[in-house]
Amino acid sequence: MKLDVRRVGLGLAAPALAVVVALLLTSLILVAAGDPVVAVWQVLFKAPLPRQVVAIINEASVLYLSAVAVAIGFKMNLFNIGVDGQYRIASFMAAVFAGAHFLPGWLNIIVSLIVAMATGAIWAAIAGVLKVARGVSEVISTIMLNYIATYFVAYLLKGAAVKIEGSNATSTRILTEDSRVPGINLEGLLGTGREIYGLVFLSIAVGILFWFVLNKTRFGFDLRATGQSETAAVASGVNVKRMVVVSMVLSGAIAGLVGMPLLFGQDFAYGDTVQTGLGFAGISVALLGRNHPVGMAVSALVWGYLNQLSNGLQISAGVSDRLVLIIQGIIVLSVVIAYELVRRAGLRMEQRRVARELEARPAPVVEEVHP
Amino acid sequence: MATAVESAAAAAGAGEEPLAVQLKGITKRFPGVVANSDIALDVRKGTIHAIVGENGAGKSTLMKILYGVQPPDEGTITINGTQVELKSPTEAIRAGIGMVFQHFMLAENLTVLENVVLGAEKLHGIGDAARAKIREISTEYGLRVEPDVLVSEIGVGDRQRIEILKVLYRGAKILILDEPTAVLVPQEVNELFEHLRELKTEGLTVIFISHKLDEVLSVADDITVIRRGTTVAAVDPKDVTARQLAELMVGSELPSPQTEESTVTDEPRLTLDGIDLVGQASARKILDGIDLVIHAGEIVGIAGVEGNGQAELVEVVMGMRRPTSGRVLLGETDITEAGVREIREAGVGYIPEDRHRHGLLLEAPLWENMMLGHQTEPPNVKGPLIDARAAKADTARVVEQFDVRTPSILVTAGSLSGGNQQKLIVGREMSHAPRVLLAAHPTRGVDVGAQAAIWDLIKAARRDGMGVLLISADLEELVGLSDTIWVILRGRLSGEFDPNVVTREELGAAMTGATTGEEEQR
Amino acid sequence: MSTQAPPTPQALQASIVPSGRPAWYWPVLIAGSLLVISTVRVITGANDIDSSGALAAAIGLAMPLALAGLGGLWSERSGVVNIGLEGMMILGTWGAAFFGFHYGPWAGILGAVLMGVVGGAIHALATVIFGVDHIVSGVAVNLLGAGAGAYLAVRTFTGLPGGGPTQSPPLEQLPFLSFPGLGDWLLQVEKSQTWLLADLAGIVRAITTDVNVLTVISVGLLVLTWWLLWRTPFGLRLRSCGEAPWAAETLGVNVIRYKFLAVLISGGLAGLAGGFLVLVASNLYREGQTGGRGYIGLAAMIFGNWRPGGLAAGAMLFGYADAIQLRGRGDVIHAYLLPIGLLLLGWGIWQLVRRAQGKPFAGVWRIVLSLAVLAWYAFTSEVPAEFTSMTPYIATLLVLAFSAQRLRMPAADGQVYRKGEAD
Amino acid sequence: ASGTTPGASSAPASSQAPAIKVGMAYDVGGRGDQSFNDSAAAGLDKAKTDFGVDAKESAATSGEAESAREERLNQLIDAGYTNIVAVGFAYASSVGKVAKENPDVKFAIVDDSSITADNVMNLTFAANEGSFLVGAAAALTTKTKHVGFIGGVETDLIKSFEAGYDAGVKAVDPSIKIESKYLTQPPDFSGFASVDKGKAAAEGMYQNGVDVVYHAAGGSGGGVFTAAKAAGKWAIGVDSDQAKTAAPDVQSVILTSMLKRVDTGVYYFIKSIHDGTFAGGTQVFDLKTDGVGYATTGDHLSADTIAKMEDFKKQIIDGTITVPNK
Ligand SMILES: Nc1ncnc2c1ncn2[C@@H]1O[C@H](COP(=O)(O)OP(=O)(O)OP(=O)(O)O)[C@@H](O)[C@H]1O
Ligand SMILES: Nc1ncnc2c1ncn2[C@@H]1O[C@H](COP(=O)(O)OP(=O)(O)OP(=O)(O)O)[C@@H](O)[C@H]1O
Ligand SMILES: [Mg+2]
Ligand SMILES: [Mg+2]
Repeated sequence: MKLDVRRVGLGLAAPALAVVVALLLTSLILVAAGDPVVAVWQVLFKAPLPRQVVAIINEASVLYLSAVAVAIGFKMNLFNIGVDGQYRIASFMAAVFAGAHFLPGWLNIIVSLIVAMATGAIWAAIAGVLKVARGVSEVISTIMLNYIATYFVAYLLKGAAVKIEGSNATSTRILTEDSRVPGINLEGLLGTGREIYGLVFLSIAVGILFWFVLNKTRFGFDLRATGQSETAAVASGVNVKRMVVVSMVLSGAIAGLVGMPLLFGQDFAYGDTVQTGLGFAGISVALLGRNHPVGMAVSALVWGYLNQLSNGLQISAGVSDRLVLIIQGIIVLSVVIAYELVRRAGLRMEQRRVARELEARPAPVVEEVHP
Repeated sequence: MATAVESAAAAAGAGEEPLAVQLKGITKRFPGVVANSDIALDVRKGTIHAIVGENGAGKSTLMKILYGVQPPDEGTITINGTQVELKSPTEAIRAGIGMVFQHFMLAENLTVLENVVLGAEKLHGIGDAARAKIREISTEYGLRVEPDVLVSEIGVGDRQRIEILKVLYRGAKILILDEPTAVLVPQEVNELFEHLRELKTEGLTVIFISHKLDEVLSVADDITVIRRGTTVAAVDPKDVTARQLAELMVGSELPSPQTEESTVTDEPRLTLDGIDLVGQASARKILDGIDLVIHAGEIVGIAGVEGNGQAELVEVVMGMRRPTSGRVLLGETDITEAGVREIREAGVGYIPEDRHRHGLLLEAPLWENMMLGHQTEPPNVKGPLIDARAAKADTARVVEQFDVRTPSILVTAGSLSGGNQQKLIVGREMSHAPRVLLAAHPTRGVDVGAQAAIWDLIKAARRDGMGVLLISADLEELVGLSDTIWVILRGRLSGEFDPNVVTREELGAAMTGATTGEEEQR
Repeated sequence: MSTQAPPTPQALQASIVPSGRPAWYWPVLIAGSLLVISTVRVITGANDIDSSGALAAAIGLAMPLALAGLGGLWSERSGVVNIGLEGMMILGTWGAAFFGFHYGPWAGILGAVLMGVVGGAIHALATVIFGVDHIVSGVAVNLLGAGAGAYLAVRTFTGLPGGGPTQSPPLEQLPFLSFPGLGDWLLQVEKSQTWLLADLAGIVRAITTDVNVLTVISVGLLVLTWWLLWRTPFGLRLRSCGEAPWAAETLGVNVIRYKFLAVLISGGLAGLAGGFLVLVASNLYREGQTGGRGYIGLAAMIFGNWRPGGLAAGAMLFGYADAIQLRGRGDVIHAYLLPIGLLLLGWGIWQLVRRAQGKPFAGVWRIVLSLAVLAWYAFTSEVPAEFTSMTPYIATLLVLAFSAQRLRMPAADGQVYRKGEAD
Repeated sequence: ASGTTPGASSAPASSQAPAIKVGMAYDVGGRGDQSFNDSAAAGLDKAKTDFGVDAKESAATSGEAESAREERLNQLIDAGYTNIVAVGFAYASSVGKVAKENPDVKFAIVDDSSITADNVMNLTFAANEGSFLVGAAAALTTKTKHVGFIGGVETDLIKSFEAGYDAGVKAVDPSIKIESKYLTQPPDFSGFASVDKGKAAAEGMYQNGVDVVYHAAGGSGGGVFTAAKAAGKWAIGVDSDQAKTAAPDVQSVILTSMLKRVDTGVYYFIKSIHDGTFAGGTQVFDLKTDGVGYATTGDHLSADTIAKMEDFKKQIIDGTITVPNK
C-alpha cells in the first residue's frame, strides 16, 4: 500500500533525523567549548579496529542483558532502577559458587548461571513484594536496594576474598580453566587474537526468549496487558499483584545474568574492580531501543560502539572522553523526539485512513425498527 | 413536523436587542472527521437554548469552539452583537461565556473552593473572600456547595453543581451546559431545571445539550438540531414532539427497546446471598445485605443513582473485590472466593461501564483486544501459547457479525469510535457464550443504530437462556429490556419493580430515596 | 464515553478514610520520639544519638537531598515526573564551582541555580513541548548532565591552581551564622547528659549555632515553596496542572507555561542542591560528587507525599541516618536496636491480642522479628561497619514499609499533556 | 589546548636525544587530583625536565569496564607511546593482557606485583611502613589518648595503611584508643572523592574526643582537614606532602603527611628506560629506599617526636620491627 511505504519511510527517517541532530548539537557544543570538532568526529567515526569490534560486541552483549532486564519491567510499567544492584549481588554469588568448584566444568557453569538468576530474582523480589504488600514505590525501593547491595556484597566479599600474592585487588577465588566459557576466536575473520565472549549466545538466547514469551505466550499477553492498562488487565482476569512480583522476579533473574559474560569470559572472579553502572546503562539502552528485542540489540551495539571509540578521544583528540555521555544523552533525546513527531504523523495517517475506508463503505441501514 | 428552516429564534431576535450568541458558517475538521460543517446557531438573550443531535453529531465540538478551547477552521462568532475571535478559554470567559463540560473538569485532589477559584483568583482571591462569595452564590441559587471538602469526596450531583457554580462565580452571562443531565436522576434533573429557569429570569442565557428529548422539550425556549456536523433545523419546542425531534436528529425512524415474551425459567444462574461490602477504614457499608437471584433467560435490571454501589456490586460478582460477608453462586458453584479469571472461565461475561478503563487496551490491535478477558480460552490459545491465527480469524468473524466498522482488525482499538468499540466488546463477550452476562451501561455513549443492535443481541442471548444483570442509567433501556427491576440505594436493594407497570417518576423517587424503599409492586 | 465516569474505588475509599491527621498527631509523635530517644541515650550511653554535632551533620547531609526533593516537588506538582534531578544536580555542581571560583561564593549560588535551570530547560523542552515520555527525557538529562559536568570541568578547571580535570580549585566558604551567645551555654547543658534536657539543648544548638547561610536559604526555600504552592493563586494554578491539566486549561490557565516554568524552577532547585554540595559540604567540585543524591532526593519527595514538610522529614531521616553512620557510630545504631525491638514486640503482642479478627498468626512474625532484634542488641556491642553504612537506605525502606501507605501523587503526574484535547 | 590538558603531548625539554615516549594511564581522578595520581604526575614531570620525555596522558573513569582499561593502554601504544605507566592496581589484569600482546612495549604498574612479565616493572610501596611512622607521630601528639583513621574505600590497599598506622600507635602506647572509618565499600569508589563524607566522618571523630586523624582517603581528605581546622585539632595527610598541596587555609592543621613516593617510582621507571637498565619484576619502595616516609613541613612535630620516629624507622629498616599490612 502506498500509505504504508510512506509510513516505513517516516519510520526510517526518525533515527536518521536523530543522528543528524545529535551530530549537529554535539558539534555546536564542541565549537562553543573550543574543542577540535573535526578531530573528535575523526576519532568517533574511524572504522573500529578488529580488537575494538570484538570489544563492542562483548560490551553490547552485556548491555543487552541489562536492557532486557529493564525492559521486562517497563513492559509492565514497573521502573526497575535496581538492575545495577541485582547484577552485582548475583555476580558475586555466582562467582563464589563457581569458584568453589563443587561441580565439574560445564555443569559448574550452568548451575552458577542458575545461582546468579536466583540471586538476582530474590533481590528484585524484595522490591516486588514491598510494592505489592506494603505499597512501596519500586522506584524508591530499588534505589535503596542498589546501595544496600553494595554494602552487603562488600561485607560478604570480606569473608569470601582470596588473597592473590602481590595483588591489591580483593576478589573471590579465580575460576579454573575448565570453569571458564571459552571465547569465540575470530582470528581468521577479523585478524585479532581477542575473543568474543562465549556467553554472547546467552544474550541472543535471552533476546529471543524475551520476544517469544512477550508476544507468543499467554503470560506475555497478560504482562503486556497489565502494562498497557492495569484496570483493563484486572477486569480481564490478570492477578496484577502476582504479575508485579513475577515480572520483578523475571527482571531480576535476567539482571542476574548481566555479569555472567564478564565473570566467565573475562574476569573469572568477582572483585573490587568489577564494572559498575551496567544497570543504569541498561535503562538508557532499553529506552533507546524502545523495549523492543531488536531495537535494544541495535541500541546496545550503538552504545558499545560509542563507549569503545570514545576511549580514543582523550589520547587522539585531546578531548575529555566524557563527551560520549553528552552524545549519548543527545541521541536518546533526539531519537525519542523524532519518534514522537513520527508517531503523531502516523496517528493522523491512521485516522485519515480509517475515515476514508469507512466513507467508501455504504452507509449503515438501521435494522428492523418498530416504532 | 417542524422543518422550519428560517429559525424561529432568529425571527424573534431580529430588530430587538442583539443575539447573545450568533454562530455563522462554523466549520471544524479533525483528521478523518468533519465535526462541524457550516453550522449556524442563533441564541436569544435570556433564553434556554437546547442543542440536540446524535452521538458524534458535533455538539461538543461546536461548544468547545464557542468556549475557545478549539479554534474553528472557518466561520464567525458574534457575542452580544460584536464579532469576536476566541483564541482561548480565557478570552471566552472574558466575553462572559462559561461552560460546563460533558466530562467534568474537576481536579479530584483539590478542594471545592480551589476548583472554583482556579483561574479566577483575581476576582475574590483564594481565601476567605472567595469562600464567602461561594457561600453567597450557593445560597442564592440553592446549590448547597460546601467549599472546603475535597472533590474526590463528593458525588456526581454535587460535582455538577460545583461546575455550575464555577461558571456563575466568574460572572458568566452565557452558560453552556454539555449533557448536564446524563448522570442525574429525574429529581436532580428537575432541580437543575429550576436553577436554569431562575438564571434565565436574571437575564442569563443558557445553551443546553441533552440526549433526553423530553427534558429538552420541558425546559428549552428554542431548539437547534444538529446532524452529522451541520444544523438541520431550528424548532420551537411547542411545535414538536419528542419523537419528531428524534427523527430530525437521526434522519430516519427510531428504534426503542421492546419488551418481549418472558423467557424466564426457574433455574438460578447467579445467586447473591447476603452480600456485604465494608469500606476499608470505616464501618460504612458500600453493599448492604444484597440478596438477588438471576434465572436462566432472565434480565434483571438495576436502577440507581451513580455511586450507590452498582459498580461495587459488579466488581464483587466479577471477583475483583471480595465481599465482607455473603456468598456468590454461579449455578450451584460458590464463586465467592474465586478470582476474576476463574469466574470468567466459568462463564461470566462482562460488559464494563467504562470501556476505556476496563474493557479495552486502546493501544493494542483489535485482535488482541478480542482476546482480552478470554486469554485462556479457545480459540485464542493453545496451551500456554497464543494462537494468533485463530484469534485473528475469530476477530474477523466478530467484526463481520457484529458490524464493527473498522478498516482492519490490525488497527488499534483506540482508533475506533466509541460505538464501534462498544460493539466489539459486546461481540467479544457474546461469542464466548456466557451463562451469565454482567452488562453495565451497555449502550452508554452509543448512537441509536448501534444501540438497537446491542439491545437485540442482549435479547437474543436471553432467549437462549442466559441470565443477565443489567445496570443502566437509561431508564428507557431498563424498562424496555428487564424482566425485573431492582432499585439500589446506599448499597441496599431498596425496592423491586415490574417494568411493565412502573413509571419513570416512581423509579426516580425510589432511586433518590424520596419514597421509603421496601414497598413491593407486583 | 459520553458521561462522567463514576467515582473509582480509590475515590470512594478516599471519601471514607479521613483525609487529614488530627492536629495533635505531629506534636505528640515528635515529643514521644524525643522521650524515647532521650531514654535510650541514657540507658545505652550512646551520647552521639542526638548530640548537636550529629544533628548538625544530619542537617548538612539532608539539605542537598531536601533541595533536590524540592526540585522534584515543583516539577511533579505541575505534572512532570523528574528523574533527571541527578543530572541537573551535576550541572549545578559545576556551575557552583565555576562561578564560585571566579566570582565568589555568592555568585556560585547563582551559577548553580543557572546551570540547573539549563538542565530543567532541556527536560521541559522535551516533556512539555515535544511530549516526550518523562522517564526517557529524565534519563537523557542524567546522561547529559553527567557528561556536560565532567566535560566542562576538564575544560575549565584543568591547570587552575589546585584544580584538575576532575576537581575544581578550593572555593571560598559561605559564611556561617550563629545565634549570639547561645552556643557555649547550650554545649554545657548538652555535656551534662541530663535526661531530656541535654537532648533539647543538642537540638537547639544544632539549629542555632554555626548554621551555614545556604542552609538558612534552603529552609527558607522549603517554606517559600509551601507558601507559594499552597497559599497563592500562582501555586493553585501550578498544582492544578499536575492534578487536572485539561480542567485548568478550560479555566484559562496556560498549562504549558506553568509546566515549563515549574520544570525550570525544579532544575534551579536541583542545581542549588548540587551547589550546596560544592559550596557548603565540600568547598570544591569533584567528579561524581553527587553520588546518586538526585535519586535519593526523589525518594525523599515520594516519601514526603509530594509535600515540602514531608520531603524535609524524609531528607532529615536520611541525613540523620547517614550522619550517624559516617560518624562511625556503630554504637548509636546498635542503641537503636533496643527501641526498635521493643516497639516490634509491643506491636506484635497487640496484634496477637486482637487476633479474634480471624487472623490467628497476625502478630507472630513481628514478635519473632522483635526477639531477633533484641537478641542482636543483647549479644553484640556494635553493628558491623558494612551494616552501619547500610543504615540510611534500610531505614528509608523500613519506614516506608511500615508506615501505612497514604501516599498520593498528583493525579496527572507523568501524563503527557497536549493543548486543546479537553473534552 | 594548554600544555596540561590531558592527552596533549608536551615537547621534550632537551632536543638532542630522541624523546622517551611515555604513556600515562592514570587511575580515576587523573592528573590534578591533589593526591595519588598527582604524585605519579610529579614523577613524570621531573623525568621530563631531566631526560626529555614525550608523554601522553589519559585517565580512568569510575566503575569502567575492563575493556576500557585495555583499550586505554592499547590506544597509547597505537599512538606510539611504547613505555606505559599504569597508575593503580585496577590496571593489573589489563596490563597483564596487553603486555603479553605487546612484548616490545615496556610497562610499569603501580601498587601491584601479581603480574609478572619481562616487560612489566611492578612498582610497589610499603605504605604500611610509612603509616607506622605517622601512627607513632599521632600517638606521641595526642593529648586525649584517642586517635582516628579515615580510609576512603575499604580495599586491601587502604587496609594496609590502617594496619601500619594502628601498629605505630600501639607501639608508642597500647592504651590509646583508635577509631576507624571507611567512607565507602568497593566497588563504590566515591569514598576517594567525597569531601563532604570525609568531613562528616572527621567531625564525628573530633567531637568524640579524637584529636589526631590520619586519612588515606584521597580527595576526601580535604574534608578531614576542614573538620580539623574547625575543631582546632590535628590531621595527618597522605601520599604527598599535603601541608604544601592542600588548600592554603587548612595547611596549618596538617601535623605531618605519610609520603608514598609514587613520583619516585614513576621517575625510577622512566630513568631505567633512559639508562637502558629496565628490567621486569617488582621494585619495592619502602623506608629503606626512601620510597615511603613522612613530611615535616610546618614544623609541627617536636624534635622529641621526630627522634622517636627516626628510631622506629631504623628498627623497621633493620628488621627489628615488622610492620603488618593487614
Ligand atoms: N480532538 C478530536 N480529534 C479528532 N476528532 C474529534 C476530536 N474531537 C471530536 N472529534 C470528532 O468530531 C465528531 C464530533 O464530536 P463531538 O464530540 O462534537 O460530538 P457530540 O455531538 O458532542 O457527541 P456526543 O453526543 O457523543 O457527545 C466526532 O466524530 C468526534 O469523533
Ligand atoms: N481526543 C481525540 N484525539 C484524537 N482522535 C480522537 C479524539 N477523540 C476522538 N477521536 C477520534 O474520532 C473518532 C470518533 O471518536 P468518538 O468516540 O468521539 O466517536 P463518536 O462519533 O462519538 O462515535 P460513537 O457515536 O460511536 O460514540 C475516532 O476515530 C477517534 O479516534
Ligand atoms: Mg461521542
Ligand atoms: Mg458531546
